[in-house]
Amino acid sequence: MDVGSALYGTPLFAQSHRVDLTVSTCVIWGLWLIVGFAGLFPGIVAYMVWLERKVAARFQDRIGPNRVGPFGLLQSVADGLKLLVKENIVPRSADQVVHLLAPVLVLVSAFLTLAVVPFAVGLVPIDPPSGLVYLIAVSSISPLGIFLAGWSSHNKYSLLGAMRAVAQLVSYEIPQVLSTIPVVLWAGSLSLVSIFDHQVAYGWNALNPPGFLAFLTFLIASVAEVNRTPFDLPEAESEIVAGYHTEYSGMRFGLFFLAEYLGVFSVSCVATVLFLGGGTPLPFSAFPVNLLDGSVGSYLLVDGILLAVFSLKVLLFVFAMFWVRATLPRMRIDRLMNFAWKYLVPLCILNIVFAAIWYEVVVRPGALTARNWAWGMIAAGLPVVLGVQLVFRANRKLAAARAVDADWPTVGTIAEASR
Amino acid sequence: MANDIPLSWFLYFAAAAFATGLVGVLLRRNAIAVLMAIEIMLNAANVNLVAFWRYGTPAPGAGPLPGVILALLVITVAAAEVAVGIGLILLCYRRWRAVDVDRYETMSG
Amino acid sequence: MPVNALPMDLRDFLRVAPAVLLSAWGLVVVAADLARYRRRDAESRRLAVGRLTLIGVGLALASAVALFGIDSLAQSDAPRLDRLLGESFASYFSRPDGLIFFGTLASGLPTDVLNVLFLTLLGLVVWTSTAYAFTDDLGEYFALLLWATVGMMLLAASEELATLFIALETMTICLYLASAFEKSKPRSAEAGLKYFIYGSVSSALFLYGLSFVYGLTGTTYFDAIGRVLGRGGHEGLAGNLVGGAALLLMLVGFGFKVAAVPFHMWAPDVYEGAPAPVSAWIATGSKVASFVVMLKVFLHALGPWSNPSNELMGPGWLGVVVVLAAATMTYGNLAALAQRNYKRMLAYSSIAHAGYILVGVAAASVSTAGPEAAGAVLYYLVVYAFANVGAFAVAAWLARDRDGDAIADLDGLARTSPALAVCIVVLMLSLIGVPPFAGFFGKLAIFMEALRQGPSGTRIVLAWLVALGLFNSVVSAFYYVRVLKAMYLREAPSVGGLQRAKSAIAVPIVVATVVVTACGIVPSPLMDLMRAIARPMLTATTLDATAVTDATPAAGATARPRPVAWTTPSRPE
Amino acid sequence: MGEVVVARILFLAIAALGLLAALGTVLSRNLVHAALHLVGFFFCVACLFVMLEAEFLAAVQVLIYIGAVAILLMFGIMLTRNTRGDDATSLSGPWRLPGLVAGLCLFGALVFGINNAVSPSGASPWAGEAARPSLVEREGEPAWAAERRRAVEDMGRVVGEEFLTRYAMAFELAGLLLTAALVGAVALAHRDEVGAAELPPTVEALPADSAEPVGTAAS
Repeated sequence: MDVGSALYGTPLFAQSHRVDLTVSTCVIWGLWLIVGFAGLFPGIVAYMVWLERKVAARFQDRIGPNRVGPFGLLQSVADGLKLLVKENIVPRSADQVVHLLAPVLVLVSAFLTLAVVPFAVGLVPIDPPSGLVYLIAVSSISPLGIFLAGWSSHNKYSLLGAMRAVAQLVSYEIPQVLSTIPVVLWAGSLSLVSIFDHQVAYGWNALNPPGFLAFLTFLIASVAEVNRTPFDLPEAESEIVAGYHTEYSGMRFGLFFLAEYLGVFSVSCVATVLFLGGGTPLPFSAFPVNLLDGSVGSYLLVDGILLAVFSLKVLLFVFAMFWVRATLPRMRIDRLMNFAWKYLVPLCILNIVFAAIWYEVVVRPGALTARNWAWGMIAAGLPVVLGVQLVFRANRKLAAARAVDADWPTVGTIAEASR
Repeated sequence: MANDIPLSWFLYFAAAAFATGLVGVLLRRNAIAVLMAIEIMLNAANVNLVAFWRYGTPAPGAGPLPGVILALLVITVAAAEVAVGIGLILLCYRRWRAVDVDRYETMSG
Repeated sequence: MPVNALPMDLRDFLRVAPAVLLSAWGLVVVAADLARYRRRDAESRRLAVGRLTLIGVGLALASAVALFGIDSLAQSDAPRLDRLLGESFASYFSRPDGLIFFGTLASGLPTDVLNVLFLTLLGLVVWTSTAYAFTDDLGEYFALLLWATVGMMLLAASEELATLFIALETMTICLYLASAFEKSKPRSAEAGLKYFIYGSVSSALFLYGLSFVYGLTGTTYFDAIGRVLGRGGHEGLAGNLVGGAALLLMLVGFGFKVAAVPFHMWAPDVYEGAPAPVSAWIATGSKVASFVVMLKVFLHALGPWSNPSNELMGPGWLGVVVVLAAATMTYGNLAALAQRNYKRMLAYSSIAHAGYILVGVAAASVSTAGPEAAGAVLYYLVVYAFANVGAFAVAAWLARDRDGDAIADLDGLARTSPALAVCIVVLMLSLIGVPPFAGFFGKLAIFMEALRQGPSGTRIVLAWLVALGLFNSVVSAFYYVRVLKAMYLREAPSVGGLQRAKSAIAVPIVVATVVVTACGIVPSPLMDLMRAIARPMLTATTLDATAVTDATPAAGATARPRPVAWTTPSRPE
Repeated sequence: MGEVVVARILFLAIAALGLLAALGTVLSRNLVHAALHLVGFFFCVACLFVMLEAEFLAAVQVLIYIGAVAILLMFGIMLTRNTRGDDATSLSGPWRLPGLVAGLCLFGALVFGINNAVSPSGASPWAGEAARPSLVEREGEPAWAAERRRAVEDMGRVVGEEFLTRYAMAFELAGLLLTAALVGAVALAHRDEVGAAELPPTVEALPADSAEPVGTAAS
């Protein structure tokens, strides 16, 4: 049974007290499934790949794909066709079923994440009251798929890559989740729609000190979650061939590929919704949303604006990720783990306290006023700065106290050998 | 919805899963497999708890969702139990190079 | 959306101060060990960490004693408490229901007494742990002991199934881990894994039974369960098969925790394999807590199902418990006869003691004395716990000097350490149940309760059970005397005998001896105290306004508190 | 009416899949396959939670069981090089039949009990057409009905309220339990560099092919 259809099927009945099962709901959901999940998002992914190649080429003073179609625009189509018709080679000693299941799991996880993202007003597939928990839950399926991919390939590089990947994903999931807590605290709800509404009323979440810190940690953790440079250790070509997808080819590799770019897209969407006010173009105004008057025209107008701005913001994130990829080298695995556990997690935990200060000063009074906002910036900003200082200084002190990181013996031996 | 899925269906499912888990515990000798079977049993109990919460009439003063709270606590406990279990299994594996429950027989009497 | 939470009384946290202190202190110990003591040599590090832990235990003990003082003042001399604490606190502490956190936890004298007991025992166990080197992860080890104790204290105080479950798991998970801490010995790891597997299977069974109890009654509060069951039909097991299954499953769960036959398989291996102090803590603390909560669950919540039909072997849990008790004490004693290993012998003897205590549980449910009958069980538990802590300190001694635990290693101890040998004799005599030591009075009280009960249907069988218990006591004399024989009648080995005991070993033995002797010579104060706390412990009822306002209109009539277990439900005559 | 039938069919499908997955966990020789089946079982249980209108719990179930417990189990399997379907991981032969019979008996007894159970709290028996209490707001409904409606509609919030008031101590204890498990498991599983060298290499000889990478199919 397909995992996706199970999860999509059940809420129909579960939420029977909230969603009435009329024909129109079914049609809308069917459209979402077909257009969004089968057509639109893969298309977006295809053009993200094209964009990445173009951007990376610019960074490297090249031109990038330019042969297929104008500006190489049809390159993605050609790539897709190539993946589809390529021979699908599965190692004889691989575990056949699991080998197929693994990329599907990863892809499903990336797809399901998008199901709760409010792209615009009313433009959200489902809005469960515990949407954020759902989001975290479905995104936690992907490590499993990666693990299975590594194991089922029966190849030591695959397994190495998978183990690294899972360690990394599980570690960075913690700061990722912790950094959303301030947002939940301010909005008072786990529903992404409520979080969007809160930002319409109180300004974008990234524009206050604790929110900014949370935004940064969320971004870093998200980049690690989708295995992008500089956190692409699981598939480090120069060390472990290609990690968990060493033994994948043809469309199965294509699925991983799709999942990775879809992951980039979905974390960009989530970051936009959680921290950058979704599709609102201005940080402290309810601009397009207040135009809603119930008529279909206003609805279309508002959603058009929201969707356009939303796409722009997402594009910004996506571009930032390409930029990072073109600029930064890969991290070392021990530093990667250290960074998650010794910097990001303590910062996030401290940040929850700072977020509480912001809540008390700005959100609790009931409406955003300039005076409260200014006070909040001071009362929450100072602790944030101090907290960051504290964490970095404490880490530097700890690192100075211990020359060799004993948790990773290989690194230790290298360091000792060079001494 | 006047007529819904009967409560007993959930209970049957839980009972079957519980029995399966118990069979697994009794028959499997691999410690990790036993751990998995225990997880099945805990999950069966969780289904029971949530079904009773949704269908039952609470006694006075029971609170809005005792069954769900209990299920959440069980999930917590299960996570802790697996962490502890894997730690202990690793410890034993280093001694015996096996995770077979029968093979640990330093003590008897 | 408005927050719709019930208003919480933050003073409730004061009443669990010992638990809060202890859990925080666990972190302190881990941090201190990591940061400060890591670089010291093994010996001084062990002593330092142990001392630090003892300070924490002392603080918690002080808070528990203070709470005990306040609570007893609130009962005896309320005006004085008024003057001491001020009006609001005094009235808070002298609330009649004795429940905190919306009825999920009990507080008041019973909890205070048990907390003091746990903390005293924990102090002795921690002290014993410093006697010899068995682990390098000292901070973690002591922290786990402390956290296990937090679990025990809250388990003994829980009045509600969710709290009970999580406290039970906290206690046992800490103990699983602690029993595998002797990394240099394979059998310790084996003990940990066995304990873990048996324990988690039993808690899964327990949980499944618990889910049915929740389903049948619609509530998780002991008191409310008791009321619902008391109101319903009186068929017990026969009329409600799933209720019977639930009872059996819960009984299995508790049976595992207290090591009752046939759920005892783990106990000998774990007691033998785990480090001696951990075995001591499993045998005493965990057993006391499990029995206390078993009393609560079975007498308070499930009391109406004890023997509703007034026949022992009719529907109801009484018959099952009686059979369990008989099997447990007989098997434990007979198996102990064959043991040459001291810790293993203690394991089987503790199984046997679980049997005696189960007799007490069975007796208390039908006793004419009402809840006070459970006082005998509590008295027995206290005495048993102290005697066992002392006995396991001897095991630590053996492990330190002989690196083993055969009874033969005790040879000639009377010559080398005569004073401690006398103490061990006292402990063994008390475990046998020889007057004038406290073990005798414990057994006496339990057997008296078993004989003093009303319904004629159960009287004969319980009398037989008592006779079996007496016979078993005689049997048990044989294996305890083997220890005495080794100490007094054998020659000490010329080399490698037991060295002089340091305070870490001597103090627990001496303290245990003093307690056992004192409670034996003057049994009545402790007995009276235990009887006094048994009633509030087993009849704690929510008087909270919230519960009453929550009640459905129709249920208003049943919300009145009424003693459950001991009003024999009106039977169809 | 049609809706109800769909719900029931869906339930039956999910339950059947869940039970098959549970059986697969217990019966499959290969431990990774067993773990995969276990994931399927967890997922089916999560679906049942959704059908019971506890979607928050379902999300938590997926998050903890699939996202954490399954991964942890996988790590355990890998670190003990235990994927191969040797006889240590399979059911013990002669006990297979009696074990299955015992399981069936237990199931039969439980089903019999569930069929005949009468809840002392509510009047209704468990078997048959037990309709779940309505969530539609009505006049004069008992207090618990309103409470439950709120709990179903916004479970995350109500769970939070309960955990911070009524179950405050249980919540704190859960935190303590996780801390203790973490601290203890790390202390136990941490390999001491000195200690490892002193250990005897193995109690019994390693299987000859154990030098291979750990990932091994059962084929």
